Amino acid sequence: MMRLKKWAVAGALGAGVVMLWGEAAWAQATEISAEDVQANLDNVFVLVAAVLVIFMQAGFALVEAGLTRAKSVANIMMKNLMDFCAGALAFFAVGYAIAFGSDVSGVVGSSGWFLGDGAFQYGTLTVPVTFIFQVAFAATAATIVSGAMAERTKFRSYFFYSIVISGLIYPIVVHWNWGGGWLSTLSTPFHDFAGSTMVHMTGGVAALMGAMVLGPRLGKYGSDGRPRAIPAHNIPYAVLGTFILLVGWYGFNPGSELAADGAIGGIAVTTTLAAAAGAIAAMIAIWMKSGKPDVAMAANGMLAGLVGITAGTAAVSSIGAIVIGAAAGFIVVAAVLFFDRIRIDDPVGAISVHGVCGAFGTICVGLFATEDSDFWKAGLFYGGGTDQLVSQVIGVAAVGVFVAVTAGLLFLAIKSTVGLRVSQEEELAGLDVFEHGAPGYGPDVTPVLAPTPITDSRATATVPTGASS
Amino acid sequence: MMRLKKWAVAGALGAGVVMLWGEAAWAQATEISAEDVQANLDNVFVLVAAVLVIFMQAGFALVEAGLTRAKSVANIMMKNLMDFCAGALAFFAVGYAIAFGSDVSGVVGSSGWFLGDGAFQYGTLTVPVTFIFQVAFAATAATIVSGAMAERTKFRSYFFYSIVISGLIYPIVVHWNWGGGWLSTLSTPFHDFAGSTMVHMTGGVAALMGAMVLGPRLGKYGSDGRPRAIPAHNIPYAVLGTFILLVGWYGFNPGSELAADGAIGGIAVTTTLAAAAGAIAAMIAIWMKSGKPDVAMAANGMLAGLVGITAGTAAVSSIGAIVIGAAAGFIVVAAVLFFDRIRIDDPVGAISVHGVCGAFGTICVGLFATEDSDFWKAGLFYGGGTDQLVSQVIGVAAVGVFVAVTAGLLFLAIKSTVGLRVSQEEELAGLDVFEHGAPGYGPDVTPVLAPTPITDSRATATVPTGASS
Amino acid sequence: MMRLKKWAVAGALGAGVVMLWGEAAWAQATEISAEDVQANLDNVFVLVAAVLVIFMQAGFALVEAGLTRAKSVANIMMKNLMDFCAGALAFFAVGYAIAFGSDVSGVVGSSGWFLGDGAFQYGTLTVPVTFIFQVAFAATAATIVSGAMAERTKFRSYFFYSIVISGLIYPIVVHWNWGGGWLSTLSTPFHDFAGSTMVHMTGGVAALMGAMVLGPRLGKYGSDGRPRAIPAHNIPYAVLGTFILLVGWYGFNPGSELAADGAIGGIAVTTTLAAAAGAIAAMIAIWMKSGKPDVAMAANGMLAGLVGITAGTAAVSSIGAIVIGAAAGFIVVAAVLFFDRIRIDDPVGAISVHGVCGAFGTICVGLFATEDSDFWKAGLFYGGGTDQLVSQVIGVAAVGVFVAVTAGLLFLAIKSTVGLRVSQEEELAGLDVFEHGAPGYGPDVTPVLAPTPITDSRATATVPTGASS
Amino acid sequence: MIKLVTAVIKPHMLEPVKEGLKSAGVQGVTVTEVNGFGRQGGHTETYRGAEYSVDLIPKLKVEVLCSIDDAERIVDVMRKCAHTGKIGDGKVWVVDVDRLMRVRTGEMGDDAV
Amino acid sequence: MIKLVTAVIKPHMLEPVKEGLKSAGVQGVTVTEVNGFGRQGGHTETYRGAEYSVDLIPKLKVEVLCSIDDAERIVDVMRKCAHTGKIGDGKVWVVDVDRLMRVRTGEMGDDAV
Amino acid sequence: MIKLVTAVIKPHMLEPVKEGLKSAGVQGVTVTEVNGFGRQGGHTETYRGAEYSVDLIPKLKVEVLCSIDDAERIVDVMRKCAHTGKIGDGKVWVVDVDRLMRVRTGEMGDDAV
Ligand SMILES: Nc1ncnc2c1ncn2[C@@H]1O[C@H](COP(=O)(O)OP(=O)(O)O)[C@@H](O)[C@H]1O
Ligand SMILES: Nc1ncnc2c1ncn2[C@@H]1O[C@H](COP(=O)(O)OP(=O)(O)O)[C@@H](O)[C@H]1O
Ligand SMILES: Nc1ncnc2c1ncn2[C@@H]1O[C@H](COP(=O)(O)OP(=O)(O)O)[C@@H](O)[C@H]1O
Repeated sequence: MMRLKKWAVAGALGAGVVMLWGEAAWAQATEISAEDVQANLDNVFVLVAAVLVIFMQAGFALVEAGLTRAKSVANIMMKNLMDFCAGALAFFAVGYAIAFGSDVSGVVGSSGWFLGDGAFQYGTLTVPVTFIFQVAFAATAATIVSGAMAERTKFRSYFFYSIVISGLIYPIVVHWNWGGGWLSTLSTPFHDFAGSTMVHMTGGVAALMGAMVLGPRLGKYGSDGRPRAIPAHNIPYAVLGTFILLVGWYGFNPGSELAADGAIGGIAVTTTLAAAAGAIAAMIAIWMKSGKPDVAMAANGMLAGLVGITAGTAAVSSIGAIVIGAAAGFIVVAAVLFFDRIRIDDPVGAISVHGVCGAFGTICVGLFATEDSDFWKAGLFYGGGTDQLVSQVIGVAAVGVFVAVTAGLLFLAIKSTVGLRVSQEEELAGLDVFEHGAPGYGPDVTPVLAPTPITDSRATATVPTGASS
Repeated sequence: MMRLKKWAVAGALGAGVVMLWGEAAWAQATEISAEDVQANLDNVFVLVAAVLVIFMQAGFALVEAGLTRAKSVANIMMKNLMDFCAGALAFFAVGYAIAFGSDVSGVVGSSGWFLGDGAFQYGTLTVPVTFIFQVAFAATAATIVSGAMAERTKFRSYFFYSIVISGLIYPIVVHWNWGGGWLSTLSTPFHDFAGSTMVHMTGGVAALMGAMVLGPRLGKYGSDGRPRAIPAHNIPYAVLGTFILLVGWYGFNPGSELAADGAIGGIAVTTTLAAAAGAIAAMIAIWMKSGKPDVAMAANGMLAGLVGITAGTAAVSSIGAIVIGAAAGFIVVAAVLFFDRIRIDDPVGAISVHGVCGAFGTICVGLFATEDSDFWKAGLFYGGGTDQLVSQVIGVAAVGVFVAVTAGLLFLAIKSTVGLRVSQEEELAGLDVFEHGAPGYGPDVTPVLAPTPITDSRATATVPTGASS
Repeated sequence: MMRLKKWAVAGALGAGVVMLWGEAAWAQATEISAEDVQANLDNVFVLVAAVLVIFMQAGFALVEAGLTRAKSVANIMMKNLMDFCAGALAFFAVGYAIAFGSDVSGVVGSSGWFLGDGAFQYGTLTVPVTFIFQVAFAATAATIVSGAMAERTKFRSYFFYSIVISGLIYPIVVHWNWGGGWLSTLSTPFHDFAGSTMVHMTGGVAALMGAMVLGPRLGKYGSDGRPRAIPAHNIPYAVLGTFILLVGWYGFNPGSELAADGAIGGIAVTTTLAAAAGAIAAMIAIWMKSGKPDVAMAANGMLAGLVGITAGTAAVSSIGAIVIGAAAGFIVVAAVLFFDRIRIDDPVGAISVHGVCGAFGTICVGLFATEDSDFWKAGLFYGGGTDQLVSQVIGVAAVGVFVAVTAGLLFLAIKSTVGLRVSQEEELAGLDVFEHGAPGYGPDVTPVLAPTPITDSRATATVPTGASS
Repeated sequence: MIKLVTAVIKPHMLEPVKEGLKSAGVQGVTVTEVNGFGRQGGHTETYRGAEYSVDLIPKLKVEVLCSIDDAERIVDVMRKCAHTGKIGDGKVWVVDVDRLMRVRTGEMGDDAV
Repeated sequence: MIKLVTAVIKPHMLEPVKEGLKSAGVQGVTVTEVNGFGRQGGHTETYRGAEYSVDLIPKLKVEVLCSIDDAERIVDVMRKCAHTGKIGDGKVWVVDVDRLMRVRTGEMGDDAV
Repeated sequence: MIKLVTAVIKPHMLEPVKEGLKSAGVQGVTVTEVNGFGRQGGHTETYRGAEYSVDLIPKLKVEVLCSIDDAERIVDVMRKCAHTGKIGDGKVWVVDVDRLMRVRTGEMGDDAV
């Protein structure tokens, strides 16, 4: 924001920074070419998309906070805050190198540690813009888990898990496909445009393992073993969070084009239609099941539609998007009820939304892709045979197994060392006071009376000296 | 997000998708021209603007939730969620074709059903980008109504209304002007840059009809017929929603330029100044009236300023914007008090903000437009005579009558079939439990004690098997 | 949003508006050059960045509302709303001219009043886009103060302060550096890329003066003089606000490049890493101090990291950013505890976050800048000697003293005329009812029963005539 | 001697009860939000497809301290003003008060009412 | 004659107490959210580095109006069902009720229970 | 014999009252958020230009079970500690308790206090 008289100097600045980042190919000269401008545009577009994806952190935090209980609300906000922070540093330090560094046997990457030498750069994007988009994705994968483990997990254990998934598990999965690993070199390469599997199913499967290792919340199952409703404490948070996630998804999907080209509009359209169809389908499904259009389920349905379209967003038609979204909306309702019944307590439906619909959406590419392209083959329903479908199933299965095993071992290891779950007393009282020192809602909001300070208990009526006006 | 070595391939991908959308004019070749890049930039800009407009859904939801009561808060969030979903699908299926399809007698469009053949495309924008911006507008028009009908409308009836306005009423209005219909072919064409009339007044008039057909909330009027205050349950939601709407308006107004050209900055400035002036004017007005700077009114004032500037945002000067915004701020306070007095119960002020200020702002183009352009004539106050003013009045009147009649008939039809209003018992108890099954705030937030599950009532103390750590 | 067949016409429109704004250099012709497109891209980028910065208003409002008590929540939302409105109009009228107008003795600017003749324009940006970005910054500086003065300041006095800082104090400070004043013409010019000093420390020092002149809240200090905790009323608001501020910072820092060039990605990366490091460091610091990872402190820590990196975001390396962010995270905890101890009551930590970390971050440029550039010299730790460091200290000291004196005098003047602080009775009851007429949370949320209207007290059971369906 | 008349009523009957008490010359009332469980039963809610029963229903408790002579009349007022005739209308009961004092003045007994 | 049995209990013991009362034939209960201060002591919270003690602990007050014959039994039920054996379990006490009326019907005394 | 001393006080006087009771040797208190209507009157609020009166003012109800010998002293403590001298200070009253039991131990009467 320096006052400059000549634009060319800003160009020089750009060039300087570019060289700092080890790349000078598109440096701006005084004579600027259309290619240079397109490159700048690509970078701006992907940076804005990354910001939208980062905004999704707020959406996740609100959905999870809204659908759980007031007594642990500060804890869940903190977990979402720290997911992003721990995720960003871990992905910067090692995750990015593992995901996108030079390939070792198709399994892991191995260059660009700490964004240093050999750090990956995509197309016209600079290294830092490539990184910022990817780090936003890593934080998303991590944050999915916190909802499923809500209201009963030790904060320090969660924090540790969060570092490992962002720095290790997620990067390996990403390497297999986007990082040039074995899934991308199948004869018909696995196709997951924006991460139905890479991001969402990875998060969802880790969430499943976490919820299983933890066990259900106290009081979630009666002595007869049947599930009990533990109602949401704040539906407005949950719906606001869902809207924010919808908005963020316009960074998530169109941004994954990684260039400001003609495809981004179509991607935004399939994203919109699937979201809408998902919410409506889930609303109808739960309406039929329990006689009322449940709000939390409808919100889950929108997210299910979005997760479902994420893999095929660039490959399917508008009608295909609606069908995928609607199916995901139905599936998420069935999945939520199913996990409830088999005693896996997922307070926010993360396993169903991200895990189940992530897998479903990925497989849908093999069914609904409209025609062959450089990146995918036409799907079964469009006469393309089963080539793509088989690759999709392989990818889903491989990632599912890998994440289930690694995340499962991680949670078991934590459980048998520092412990994963808080004490019964703490869980009954809520995590906020025990884990973080104070409740998430003050004494003037929840029905607890005003606290007494340790130091002095008669001060309420004391008037400070400066208090006149 | 595939790993590619050559940018040209991404270009090819863009081209592929473009062809899918039936347009190849600006497809990227390896040799890219400045025109191509500008086209890409236009598309990116309008897509980002569309995302901001979609974010407004969250703003509307929060303003409406905040200004009504806690006992129906889940219902109002759900209505806003479903507005968007139903609106998107209805507008995709038929609305876009009616609004922008090939013109029939200046009254309706008739091509591009389901975004198929003959779907409209604007300037350098692709079909999907043109659509995504328009669908965001359609959802906005629909969602305005929910606030005025809050706390007493059957959900299923509202859902049905929502489909009709997004799919039919709003598209017809849009066709008249933006779709190339009769308002755009007047000798001095009607000018409504970003939708003071098309979007806001349409929503506001439908809101008026809805509130009239419904009647006021129980207890809103005393036995003496005088209005009673029913205070907002959450001012922070209302102000947060207002800020989100302000942010969204930077997509709404500058985005309506539909190209990334030199006009967007000036539009953003008039938008900002009108918003600020509107809030301050409304604050002063209510301060004079009731002795206190009411927060909900100041927030309404900012929205009034924004609605007011929307028609003339590209045509008026900075000072003009401040005058229009301030006037709208005063008008909204008078209008809210007026509708209250004549027994039309609009809990959030939607009729006043969107209906009254929408009409006012549209007419202001005929007064404040600074000079002739290709799209408008200078206004009365700038020596341009009454040509533009007359066209503005014609447009406002025509849209007002059309929407009043069609929306009025729609609500009456719903009322006399499935019914529009919930039962007294339900209204007293709040809509959340009756309409959606559970309250919007959980038992740990509102002063109701913990619920007992149907299946088993002794489970509170039961510890699930997995509960150790 | 007019239906046009030819893109060239939109270009002409752009040109028209450009001329209105007194600049035609980059007007679009039918033949468009790469330079023209780059200029359009720069304008789009900076406009989007400005929108993100404006969104920060919502973030500030939520952080401040969350960390204070429920009984004054409407007041704090209103202050944030009006900050923006008063700030926008004051900065438009005189602030922009003082900050960026033609220089008078290196101290103030003097042209472009009301965005008229001689209004500043930067690089390829149009006047309005330059302005909109700057006005967003001015509103930010103003809004920082409201948190420190929360729960005890008269609304009308605050409103008056808000006009003066946006219209006068902040613009003068800005002129010294970004406006081409004396700080920018030192032999080694002072460097504050995006405003650690200009925006944040200015706000933070004004907050300090406000909090000092006001005195602490009733009950904040016991009769033994030791501070008492007054817990936050809503941690979810505070964390949501922090996420929104994080998102807004991607406009604040990268946008300050004021061009869509290759530097923006690197800036986004240092911003991200410092934010993450700040949150984690503050969490660790408070964990060590009080045995628990306090959520409000961790959120403050993220903001501290962001404020800290803002000056050097383009000049430091990734590792430098992490070190600066982490140090800011530690510092903010120490500073919060320090101000608490010396009886300066800052309910949200604004002085520590913005004042202390703003100064710290500015000085860090003189330590961590990696190499010489056109805008800064390498820092002490990178072998650049103390040249830059000395300039940084001079800038911090000069701005600190200037703001302390002017803001201090302003608050004292207000105190001795209309008064700055509300009455004891009002403070105990909360500001919402006394200052704004009604509570921020309705009777159905806080434990107060339903109110009786003045006009009639038996109406609850009255059914309005239109109430059947 | 002093009596304490307590009523548990439906929340939306507070206005009529307050009016009734005022007309009967009562100058002070203390109101508490309570939850009642009784013949009225509760209702069923559903959340994410699971049913649960809410058997505690919001009620208000209205307490009036009065002199022994007024107690009967106040019970009557409660009865009339809180009455809807539908199940769940609540109870009114009277308890003897040993001593009563007004904090502000220290007045005792009937003077403190 | 009518008695009012009042218990202050731990919030999570409400379910067992409700069940116990139902089994004992009690048809109506009024529950209030209260805060208790007692031997149990409170706990310390920390906010932004400052400690403060919370010495009021959430409890529930359960009130049952019953005929004199049932009072003993109800006290017993409370005792058994609210019992955890840990400090803070609360109190049960009984007060004489002078008069009792059901608002809906005007029934008095035992009929009104 | 046991007495129940009940006070309705201004919310911000809870701290002094608690301190006073502690000094007087009281070991347990139950506090309830209530709303009072009395001579103090309410106040007027305005929302979107319409006035409405709020005549229920937040108060706290403080209940202390004590032995008959302590009752007088506790009433006195309430009186002194809750006193501001301004209207709305509230009431203190005493009711006889028939039986008292500590849930944890089953102790009765004075032992249960
Ligand atoms: N035995 C009782 N003890 C205490 N409170 C009772 C008792 N019976 C009823 N109540 C209170 O009175 C309310 C209304 O009682 P209910 O049995 O539902 O209706 P009704 O009084 O019309 O027969 C209950 O919700 C409860 O608060
Ligand atoms: N003297 C008393 N008067 C009123 N309430 C009391 C009294 N003593 C205890 N209580 C209530 O009973 C609850 C439990 O008492 P406490 O002394 O903590 O444990 P315990 O009853 O197990 O000894 C307290 O929180 C308070 O609500
Ligand atoms: N007759 C009464 N019965 C029950 N509560 C009362 C009665 N009179 C007063 N109160 C309670 O005492 C509070 C203070 O009483 P008020 O008449 O306002 O002041 P004061 O006690 O100073 O004359 C009231 O808000 C109410 O809660």
